[in-house]
Order: sequence, then C-alpha cells, then structure tokens
Amino acid sequence: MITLQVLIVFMIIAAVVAVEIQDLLSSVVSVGAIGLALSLCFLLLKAPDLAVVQLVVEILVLIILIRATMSRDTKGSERMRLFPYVAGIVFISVFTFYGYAVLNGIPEFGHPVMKVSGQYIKHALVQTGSANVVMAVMLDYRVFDTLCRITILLTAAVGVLTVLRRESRKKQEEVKTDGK
Amino acid sequence: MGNDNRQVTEIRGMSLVVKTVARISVGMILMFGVFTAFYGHINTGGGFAGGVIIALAMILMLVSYGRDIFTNRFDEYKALSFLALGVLGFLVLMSLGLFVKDGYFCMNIFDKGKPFGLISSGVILPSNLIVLFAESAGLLTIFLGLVYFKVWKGK
Amino acid sequence: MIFIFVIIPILTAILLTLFNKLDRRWLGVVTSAALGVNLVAAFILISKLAGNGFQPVVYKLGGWTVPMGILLVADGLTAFMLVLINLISMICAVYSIKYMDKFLDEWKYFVLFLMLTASFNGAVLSGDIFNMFVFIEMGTISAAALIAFDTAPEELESAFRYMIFGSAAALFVMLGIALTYAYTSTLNMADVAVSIVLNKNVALISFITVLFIIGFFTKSAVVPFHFWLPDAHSSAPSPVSAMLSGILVKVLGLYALTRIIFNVLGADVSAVLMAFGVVSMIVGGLLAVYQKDIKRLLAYSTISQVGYILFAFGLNTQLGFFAGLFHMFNHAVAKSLMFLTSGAVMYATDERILDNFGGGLRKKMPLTSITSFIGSMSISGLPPLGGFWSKLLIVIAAVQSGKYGYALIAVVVSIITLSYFIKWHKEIFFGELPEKWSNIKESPLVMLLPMIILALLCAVSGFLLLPGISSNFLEPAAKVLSGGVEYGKTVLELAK
Amino acid sequence: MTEYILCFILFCIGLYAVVIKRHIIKIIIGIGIMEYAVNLLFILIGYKHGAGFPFIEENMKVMAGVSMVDPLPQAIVMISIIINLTVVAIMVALAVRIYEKYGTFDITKIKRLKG
Repeated sequence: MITLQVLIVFMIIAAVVAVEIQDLLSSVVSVGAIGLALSLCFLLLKAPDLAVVQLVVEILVLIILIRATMSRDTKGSERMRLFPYVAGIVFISVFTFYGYAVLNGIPEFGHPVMKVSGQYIKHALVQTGSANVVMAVMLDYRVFDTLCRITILLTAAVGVLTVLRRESRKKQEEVKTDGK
Repeated sequence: MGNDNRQVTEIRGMSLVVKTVARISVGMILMFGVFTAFYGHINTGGGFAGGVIIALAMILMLVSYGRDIFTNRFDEYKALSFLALGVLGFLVLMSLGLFVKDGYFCMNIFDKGKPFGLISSGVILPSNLIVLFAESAGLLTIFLGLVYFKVWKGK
Repeated sequence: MIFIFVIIPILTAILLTLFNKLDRRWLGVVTSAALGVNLVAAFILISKLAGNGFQPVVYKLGGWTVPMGILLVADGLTAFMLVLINLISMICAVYSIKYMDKFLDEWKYFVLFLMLTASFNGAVLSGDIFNMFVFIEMGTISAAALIAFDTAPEELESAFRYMIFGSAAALFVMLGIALTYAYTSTLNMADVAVSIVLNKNVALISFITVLFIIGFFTKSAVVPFHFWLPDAHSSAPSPVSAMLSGILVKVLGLYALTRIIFNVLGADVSAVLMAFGVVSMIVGGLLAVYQKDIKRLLAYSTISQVGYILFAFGLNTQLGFFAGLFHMFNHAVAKSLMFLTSGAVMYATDERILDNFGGGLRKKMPLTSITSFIGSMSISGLPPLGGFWSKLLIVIAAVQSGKYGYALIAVVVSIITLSYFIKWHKEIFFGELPEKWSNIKESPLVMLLPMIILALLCAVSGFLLLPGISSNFLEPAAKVLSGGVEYGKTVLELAK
Repeated sequence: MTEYILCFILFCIGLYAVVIKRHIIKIIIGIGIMEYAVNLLFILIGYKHGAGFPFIEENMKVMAGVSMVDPLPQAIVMISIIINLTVVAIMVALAVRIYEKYGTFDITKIKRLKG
C-alpha cells in the first residue's frame, strides 16, 4: 500500500529530525508528529481502536515531555564522538541486513496466518456477546493482561510519586528520637 | 483602581480566551470520554480510550486555570486512592468467576444479553467502566505528581 | 489455584495504598505476612507436584482452552523458582521493617516491594509469552522506582540508567515476540513450541533467538550489557539490592532466557551461552577486586556468579542444568545475605567506602560479622557450605562434557572470588577497632533474624543434594530444562 | 515486505538515539521512537488485504467467516501503548529530578558514580 509506505517514510524522516536537531522543543514537537502519523497508520491498517488510543496517548506524552523541557531549554552541546557513532552505524546496518535476509520467513505482508484469531472472529459474538472483537479479546479472552496492565499503571503512579517527593530521609534528630 | 481587579483575575492560569474555551469544551470532552467507554463493546474505544480522554479533559482544566483549582480540595494522594479503588474493583469483578460452580479466575459469568444492545456482553461493560475510572485517576495522579513538583520548588 | 501467587501481593499492595496512614511496623508485618502465605503456598504446590509425578499443574484463566485464553503453568522449574522468590522476598520484607525507619513515606516502599514480588511470581508462572513480557515490564518499573527511593543524586542517575537498559531490553524482547507471533500466529508458549517443531525455518528462528538473547542478557547483566548493575545495586536501599541481585537478575534474566530458548524455541545456543558465561565470570571477578565501595564489590561478584550459572546452563547436559539451578539457589541465598549484612553495617556506621572502615567491627557487631562470614565463604566455595557443592558440581559437569579449559577457568575465578571476599572481611570486621566506631551497637533484632535464617540456609543447603530432598526439588527442575521442547507437548495435552 | 524493512529502520533510528545521544531528553525520545516502531510492526503483521474492521455488524453473516483484520495484535498493542506511556512518564520524572539535582541534562557530566 503506497500511502502506508509514504507515511512510514515520513515517520522515519521525522524521527531523524527529532534525534538530530539541537533545539529541544522542536525535537519534542517532531516526536509528536511521529505519534500522530502512527495514529494515521493505525487507521489505514484497519485498527480504529488503536488510532483513538494512540492519538490521545500521544497528546499526553507530548504534554509530559514539554513539561520536562519547558523551563530548561538548554541547547544540547553535542561534540561528535567518532567511535560510538561508527559502532552504532555498524551495529544498525548489520541488524537491518540480518533482519532483511530473514524476513522472507514471515508470511507476506497482508496475508497473515490467523490460526488463533480466526477462532476469535468466529466465536466472539457467541461466547462473549461483544460486537467489538478487539474489546472481546482484551476484556474476556486475555483479561489477565488487562489486569496486569492496570497494576502497572498503579505501580507507575506510586513510582512517579516516590521519585518526585520532596525529602526522602527523616531529619537526623527525628531519627534519634524515633529509633530509640 | 480599574486594573486591580482585572489584574487579580489574570494571575492564575492562561488568558481569558483560553479559560472560556476550556470551560465550554470540557463538558463535551467528558461526555465523549464517557460515551466511548459505555459503547466500548459495540463500536471503537472502550474503557482505555475513555479513561485517557477524561484524564486529558481534567488536565485541560488544570493547565488553563492554573494549579490552584485543585490544591486544597484534591491532591495526588486522593487521586491515587481512586486508582487503588479502581484496581480493587477490577480484581473483585474478575474473582466473581471463582464462586460459580466450576468457574475459573477471570471468568465472564454474567449473561450475554441481546447481541447488539447496550447491556449485551456480560462482564465487558462493567469492566470497561471500572477501567475508565481507574485509568483517568491513574493518569491524573502521574500528571499531578509532575506538575506539583514544580510548585514545591517555587515555594 | 496457582494464580494466588500473583493476586495476593497485588491485593496487599492495593490495601496498603488505601490505608497508608498505618505505622511502619504494621506495614512491614502485613507485607511479610502476605509473602509468608505465598511461601507456604509454594511448598504446598511442590507437594502437589510431587504427588502426581511432576506433571505440570495447568490453570486455564477464564475457562478458555489453550490457544484462546491465557494459561498459567506450574511445572518443576516454576515451583523451584517460586520457592526461591518467595523465600528471599519474605526475608527481605522482614529485614526492611527496621531498615526503613530512616526514610519517609514507607508505605510507597512496601507497595513497590509487593509489586516487584508480584511481577517475579507472574513472570515465572505465566505460560504465555506476552503475559511474561507484561510482568517483566512491571518488574522493570517497580525496580527502577525502588532504586530511586532515597532521592540522592547517585540513586536518581543509576535508576535512570537502569530504566534505559531495562526498557531497551524489553523492546528487544517485544520485537522477538512480534516476529514469533508473525511466524506461528499464537502467543501460548506450548503452542509456539509445538508449531515450531512442525515447520522449522532455521534462519528466522536464529534471528528471533538473537533478539531474545540480547534482551535477556541485558536483563541478567551478562558482561557486554552489564553497565547498569553496579550502579543500581550500590545505590539502592539494601533490602532492594538484595532482592535485585538475588532474584531479579535470575528470574527476569536467566529463567526467562532458559524457558524461552530451551523450552519454546528449542534453539541450540549452548556455545553462545558458554562463551558469554565464561567471559562474564572472568570480567566480573577481576573488576570486583578493585572496588572501594562495599556494595559495588558485591554487585560485580553477582556478575561473575551469574556467569557461573550461565556457563552451567550452556553445557546443555542434565548435570549441567542441575548444577546451574543449585548454584542459582545458593548464590541467591548467600548474595542477599551479604547485601543484608552490608546494609546492617551501613545502618550502624553510615560508612560505605572500604578504606576508611579501619576494621574491627566484629567486637561491636559479632552476629553480623559471623553471618556475613558464612555468606561470603559460601559464595567463594568453602567446603562445608552450600556454594562449595554447587561449584564442585559445575566443575564436574564441565569435565564430564569435556570442557577442561573452562573447568580450569571456573576454579581460578573461584579463587579470585575467595580473595576479594577475604579483602572485604579484613577491611570491615577483622583487626582492632578504631575509636570512631566505639559507640555503635549490634544491629537490631528484626534485622538480625533474617540474617541468621539466611546464614543457616547457606550452611544447610548442602543437604539439598540428599536423594530424598533433591529428587522433588532440584531434580524435576533440571529435568524440565533438559527436556527441552517436550514442555509444549505435555502442557498441550493437559490443557485440552 | 518493504513495510517491515521501513519499520526496522525506524527501530534502528530509536536504537541509535538511545546508544549515541548524550542528552537525557534525546534518550527518552529514542526510547519513544523504538516503542512506536515495535507497535507499528505488530499491527503490520496483523493486516490482511481487503479485510474489514474487526467489528461484527448486525447483518454480517459471521458464520461465513467473513474476512476481518487480525484482532489479537490490536489487543496487544492497545496494552503496550499504555505501558510505553508509563515508561516515558517515569523516565521524565527521573529526568526532572536529575536536572534539579545536577543542573544539567548531559549524561556524561552526570558521572558522580565512579567505577
């Protein structure tokens, strides 16, 4: 599909811009552009649930990233260090070439082997009663993943609060009285 | 004299135009979020998208009206306890399957109802609502944590 | 009923967030009670397994058959790991009741601690690749937040570095899962194993194995990817670094690696595992000798001991797996004992640089010095203690499979281990007491009790080799690993 | 096939940013790009030419096995998007705190830890 390939090429260009540009705010904005292009790709690939969630989550990531860089717009003083640059390029080219040589093992793009999801589509309405098969898979067939995912959200919320709390250790005199 | 009261209204949050637009659009965004969650098992969205949308609506209010609308009545620990209640509700909903005769842990034991009606897919609708509640509380906690950190540094 | 291993810690964590005004002692007591229940359940699971001849116990979540729903599988290897995880996390929870009185907001610590344990139990139990990935992600997030618990500059930086390595490794694993799903279009481990045996495309399987190996080597801190471990372990609170080096490196790294490589993909990677194992043995040992910080020295010795275990697994023989698992048990017990004792020393003296200790602490802290001596000698392999038996078995397995050079290296590295642990003890405990440590007292009882239990375990773990005990604790775990791809067939029949 | 290769290239750009860049926010952006690439690869695998949205409409004869896109990767990517959000949130929290303590975003200058 040409439109899809054009979108992914646009994402690659935006990714290069996001990584290479010096000014922080414009690199964060180009990350936002990648996320929104990804939401369009999901729409093209017939995944409307994901387009909605990706779009909305992308806005939240953008807000959080801008929040982190807003008041500290320091220029990235990048001195080009040769060795890691070359090592990175070599590793990435080997990784892509190896991937390319191997990818013909996967079924061709657009002809997925749907062994399990064939069952999902056939029995979703009868077994779970929900018309949205994706919601049926997430909340009825594989509901343990959703349970773990909400616990991850709880862990991350408590984690963010621990990282961002003002003082972590009691004052010395408090410890003496407390630890008698 | 004249500009004193104008000055007072300007202190917190963004300009007046942003505030009025935010005040008008927040109701619609909240309704859209709840609608996505309620009809999750019929058309797109579901508890997850709805939760994030509602969290974004609250963040819109937070950003446009400044931090003080939340500080005294609602802080991130109250939001965290809402999240914990949401996860607890989801756990209880999942463990209902255990009390059925030969049920398993995450079993969908409610009746499946009319295929395309609103009350139609057993446990999926209530779990969508609980995820909506937990998701928005969780994301709000994360955002309040990030925003309030700046306030402490300021004081 | 095996989902209770995951649900009990999550439930207690939720209750602790709701009632977080509790006093610190109550929080610690509730946490260790929950983990104690888990430990008892792990022993019950072992007796149930021993009852029906170590057939895996299978729990179909939601009542769905295999390819449709998620499966929880508990076979010999899982039961062994469950006992190890819950034993050490309960002891660390008891230890952290007193250790945490220097910190504010203890309830956040205990919530994250319970989530960390829930993620270990879940990763070990789940029979579904993506479900294991979700638990690995939960472990990474809660471990990063725990490392940054005492928000000093070093902790924040090492937590950030750990988070970069952890999420990059998780993304490599996710890429591997995507390609396995594209090839076999199922996510259940047993189903993948069976369908890979049917039509084997060697090129693709080797690429997927490389992806998994990169991801799990970063998780288990094997040499080229070990840069996060010394910072993370030296700056985390002591009970957390005991959990990290005792269990996180073994469960999220080694267990997941062996389960996916041997049981699911069935790839023949023994040469790669052996090479990386030997390299990380040597590098970990050598770097540990020059360390000044007491916990950083223990962190580097963890890297070299993980190299031992990886080397034992790389031998790909029944005795190799048996020795590797036995060494994993001994090292987990002894290394967490060492981290707890170093925590007790830091709790009393607030000093962590080896040089300005001046030694002689054993007069003031006799029990701590005895237990830490037992722990360090068990790791470096003094005869009566457990570490000696497992290292001996590793050397025998290496000699049996004809790897004389590697066996010699293993012996040399264990001598290096002995040297830096004796240096560790000479600096802290032996010698005469300088006057600045004159007013310190023995560590409190709540911290001493876990240390004594772990020291007894170190001494007693030699008896694990007795035919009676080892036949239903270590033997089935080694059989599962050496069984390789039969795991898929047995689980599929059971879950029909 | 070309879509998979383009997705691999996007993954490698993210990997490049994480390995090479020294600025903390650039590293977080690199992790974000890698997450986008993995999610995209999952959905590319689940796509089927000429297949409809994974919903069952009223009149559709489901028994005839009418062709739909693969719903399983969509459920998995829905879960992994929010996990990526939490990972970015924790890394940003750490970055904000590191900036407040060290005063710089450059990871090489933050070398208080030796050895």
